[in-house]
Amino acid sequence: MVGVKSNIFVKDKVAIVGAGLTLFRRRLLETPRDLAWEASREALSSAGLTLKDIDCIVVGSAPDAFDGIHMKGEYLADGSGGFNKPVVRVFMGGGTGVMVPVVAWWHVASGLCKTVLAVGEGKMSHAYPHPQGVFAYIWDPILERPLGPNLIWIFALEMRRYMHVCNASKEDIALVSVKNKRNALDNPAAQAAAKITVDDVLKSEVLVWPVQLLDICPVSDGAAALVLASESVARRVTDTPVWVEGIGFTLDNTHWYNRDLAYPRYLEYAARMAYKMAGIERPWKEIDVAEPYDPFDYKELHHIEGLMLARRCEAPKLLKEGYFDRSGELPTSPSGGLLGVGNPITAAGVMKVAELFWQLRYEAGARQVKKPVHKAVANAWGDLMQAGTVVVLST
Amino acid sequence: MSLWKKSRVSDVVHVEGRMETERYIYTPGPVGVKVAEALMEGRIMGVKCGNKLYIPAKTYCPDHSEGELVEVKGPWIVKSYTIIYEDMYGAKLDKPVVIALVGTEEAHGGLIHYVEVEPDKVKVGLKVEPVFRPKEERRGLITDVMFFKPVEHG
Amino acid sequence: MKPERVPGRYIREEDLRRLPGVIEYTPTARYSYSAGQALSEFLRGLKDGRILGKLCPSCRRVLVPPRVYCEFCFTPTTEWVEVPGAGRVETAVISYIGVARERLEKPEIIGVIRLDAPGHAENSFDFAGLFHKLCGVTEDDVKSGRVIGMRVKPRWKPVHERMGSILDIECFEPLQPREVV
Amino acid sequence: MRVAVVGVGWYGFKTTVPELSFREMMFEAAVRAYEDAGVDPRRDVDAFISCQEDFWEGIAISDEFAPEPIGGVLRPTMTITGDGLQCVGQAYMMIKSGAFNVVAVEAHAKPSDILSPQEIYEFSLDPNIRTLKIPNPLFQAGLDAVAYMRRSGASREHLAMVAVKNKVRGLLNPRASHSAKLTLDQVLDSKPVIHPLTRYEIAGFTDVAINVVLASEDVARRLGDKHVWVEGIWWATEVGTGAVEWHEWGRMPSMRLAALGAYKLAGVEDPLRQTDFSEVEDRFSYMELLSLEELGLGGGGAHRMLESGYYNPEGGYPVNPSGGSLSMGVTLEATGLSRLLEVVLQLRGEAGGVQLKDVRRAVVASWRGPPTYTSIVAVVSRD
Repeated sequence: MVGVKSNIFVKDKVAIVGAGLTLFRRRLLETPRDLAWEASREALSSAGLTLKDIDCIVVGSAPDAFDGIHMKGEYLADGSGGFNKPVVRVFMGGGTGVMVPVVAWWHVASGLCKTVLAVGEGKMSHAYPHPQGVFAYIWDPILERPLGPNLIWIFALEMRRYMHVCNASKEDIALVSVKNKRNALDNPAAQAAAKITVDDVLKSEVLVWPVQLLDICPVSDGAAALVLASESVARRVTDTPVWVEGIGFTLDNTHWYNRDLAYPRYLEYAARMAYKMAGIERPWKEIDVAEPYDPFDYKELHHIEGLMLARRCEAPKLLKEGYFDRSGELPTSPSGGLLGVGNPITAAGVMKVAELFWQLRYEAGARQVKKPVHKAVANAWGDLMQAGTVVVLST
Repeated sequence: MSLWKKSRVSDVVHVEGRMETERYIYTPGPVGVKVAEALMEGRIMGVKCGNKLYIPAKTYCPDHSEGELVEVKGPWIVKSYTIIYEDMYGAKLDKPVVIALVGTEEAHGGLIHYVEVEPDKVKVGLKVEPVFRPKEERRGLITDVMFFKPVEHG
Repeated sequence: MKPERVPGRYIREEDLRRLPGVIEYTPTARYSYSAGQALSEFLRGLKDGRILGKLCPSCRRVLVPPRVYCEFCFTPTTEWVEVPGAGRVETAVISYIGVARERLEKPEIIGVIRLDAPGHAENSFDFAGLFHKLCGVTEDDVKSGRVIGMRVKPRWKPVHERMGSILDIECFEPLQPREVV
Repeated sequence: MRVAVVGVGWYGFKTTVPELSFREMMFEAAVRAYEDAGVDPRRDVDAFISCQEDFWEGIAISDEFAPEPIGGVLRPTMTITGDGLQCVGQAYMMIKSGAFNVVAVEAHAKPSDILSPQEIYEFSLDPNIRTLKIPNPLFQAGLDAVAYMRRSGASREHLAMVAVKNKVRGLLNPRASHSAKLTLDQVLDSKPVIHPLTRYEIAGFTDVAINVVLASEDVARRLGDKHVWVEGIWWATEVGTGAVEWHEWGRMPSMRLAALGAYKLAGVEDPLRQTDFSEVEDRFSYMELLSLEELGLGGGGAHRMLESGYYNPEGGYPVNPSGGSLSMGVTLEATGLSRLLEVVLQLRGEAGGVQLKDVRRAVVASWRGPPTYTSIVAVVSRD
């Protein structure tokens, strides 16, 4: 592997020109590096490119304790195309998926890379007896772990607070799960697509009240990839580039029990950064389609509000009116989201951006939203309910 | 910079903990299954990428194309080696072990494995051969080869 | 319709066991976490039955749990302040599962407690608080929302059982004794 | 637009820092760096990056702990799981994109909190290789060292000379906790740990937090005249850890590629003539020589140059005048920042006992260590 030259270029505008997914399932035969490779191949071939055309690699994966390998970015590097190429791995817990295209953005916008392969991978099925056991280690080792917390605790605490402050009922929230699992019926990668009712959600196993089994996305293996390119390359390889118009990211403080959980402040800050860059002043009017991060059903509502697509506490009401349906005014999670497609953590966030890419190019087939679409936003969320990552796309 | 710091050892606390799950079960991947099946039959696989052979077989080639799985029959040689005397904690091993990259003259890469040879006898270019476990003990892992040993000169 | 192809081979748990080349691995990852200046003192306080916070000289909030800096003002915190321990429940839930998703015999109630200490001077969003178990409240209190805003105080372990740990507080319980169903 | 290092700060550089948690160490380093730069993190810094890995921290999403101690709360803050120099590379790109003016980069290491470092290193190996239960997970260093020696003709003595040069030099550096008065015979007479490396040729571990503030040219000039330019920085991964067997043994292509990128950005064609000194990877003795070759600093053979004294502090091209990692210790993901810190102090004339005379431009090179094949190279200069 001698004599490979490095490619460094000048400043440019940034587009997404290709996207690919693997199947999302609870246990795939593929190794994590196999999955990264499969998704990369799909993304490259959809852009009509090969690995030779790629200058730089951005990998996302979170966290190492799931796949069961320390320095997982190094492990995934070549599956993501990193043979003799610059590779970085970005890591913001669950927020990583959307941070992957954010980091890829400045690889291109800086002028230093013309093309970037951006890959998200997650293999949750390796850990036994149950992947949730690994989540025990996301907590503060001194003040929180001794309480024996289950991962779902914090999310339930947040959901309960949101319900209280916004006067939202379990029924209101369950509608998100119904919508997203229904949307996922049209997604060939989906793991948890289903036709269910609010009643099914309310009758499912109660895990940590108010969170029940069907309020949560499943545990998944999978990968997703994007190809980003500078304007000149993008115009050469496609007639329909999707531009990355804005990027944003924020971390709130570590001490999640020192702040009001009813509102995702971290996301509003990240969204403001991205909207400002994209020149968007009234997101609720200007955004046509959104992929808010939805590992739990209440989280989609929470994030719709944090993205300023609805006023605070207004999302449940709009949801009930069909506002966020595929045929609605502002469709959200037309992919089926994490609730319907599955959650191989980082891969799910990348999948959301891939979905918007297809939506904006009118390539989503049965999933295509009814209204015309020009501008779209996706977010992901992670860490101790503190990470907000946002991208704004347009045609 | 804390405005002032306590400095006696007894002033500060350390809390022991861990970051372990009971165990991990790793799947081999579709290509890995084929490589594992071959191992169980006593065959070591490489992957042909264009006109280059890479050892061991992996799912994809450096250019991300799918390679062609081929059996590597040797002759095997030591391409590089090391001898381990101590672990990372400074504990001396009962007996030093020889770890080598074992490959063939033409192929790129090789297997990382034990070589059963006196430490002062190992050298780059040493001809070796794999010693497999009895068939019933094989599990499709690289440990189905117990070690490599020098080829007896005939 | 995109994506046109979604590669991946689903495999069931039963089939996994029959596959050649499957690797099982038991990890070892042990640590001795340095509590440092702030948390060492805090843990010592708990042993004495006291909840200690640190004062930010700039925004005047008391930080519980304490840190040597105020993360908003990026100022070193100054005095140690003993906070009363009493507070209000900010949010609470009922857990039917344990760490590794096993069903619990007896459900636990967990909450976030907003302590009676000055929060951020400019908003009510940021406050001194702890995350702990709640006792003496019912599942119905949680579901009906009665628990939210309820006044609670720490129930301390007996002195000789305290270790200098967050578990020196057994749980937070209602300030006014309540009838528990 | 040029990018500058406008401030540096550190806390630790001891084999253990028991009095502080890793977060408190991060805060100490951050306060010093912001003071050095003359910036207020809550007002002037546009983004914050932490370079860290979960299993070094013992926390499954350690990114959670990144924002508070460095002033990054409710600001754009992120983690890159890589060597601190990779974070500097990200900051470089962010500033070049025009969307950020000032970016703070943080990396820290508290290996003294890790009770099972060997098992954690083992956990970074591909699961297939783990099944072999090789008794020292750093074995790849031995395989590479033997292959390097065979290819280059370097001997055991050459490797030992690196250890002596760096360990002794570190005696003049207050940040070099692993420095020692050492003779060539002592090294050669000592028992090998991982053939051909003895215990003096494998760097120990050190606790530290390092913070580096980077800024665009405009801001750097407004902040004063202490700035040091990052003329170029680039990184590369040769192969993933799932395919280490395919590595080119005895070489470090990742470092060569990273150097090519950094030199191209900096307009450097002949690094030995166009730069004055370097701080390079030396967590294993052979790595200093191999790095120099891959960086184009090896002349007709790095071991022969070393033998001639060319890389000595008073030689034609000083290498690791700080004492390197062999003296300062491996600081996990802060290792690259340790090298950068020493270069910044040299270029500012603040390197104290290890200060070189009349230095203007330097090469900084770091490798992420076994089992990875990822390297980062930067070219740094002053006006």
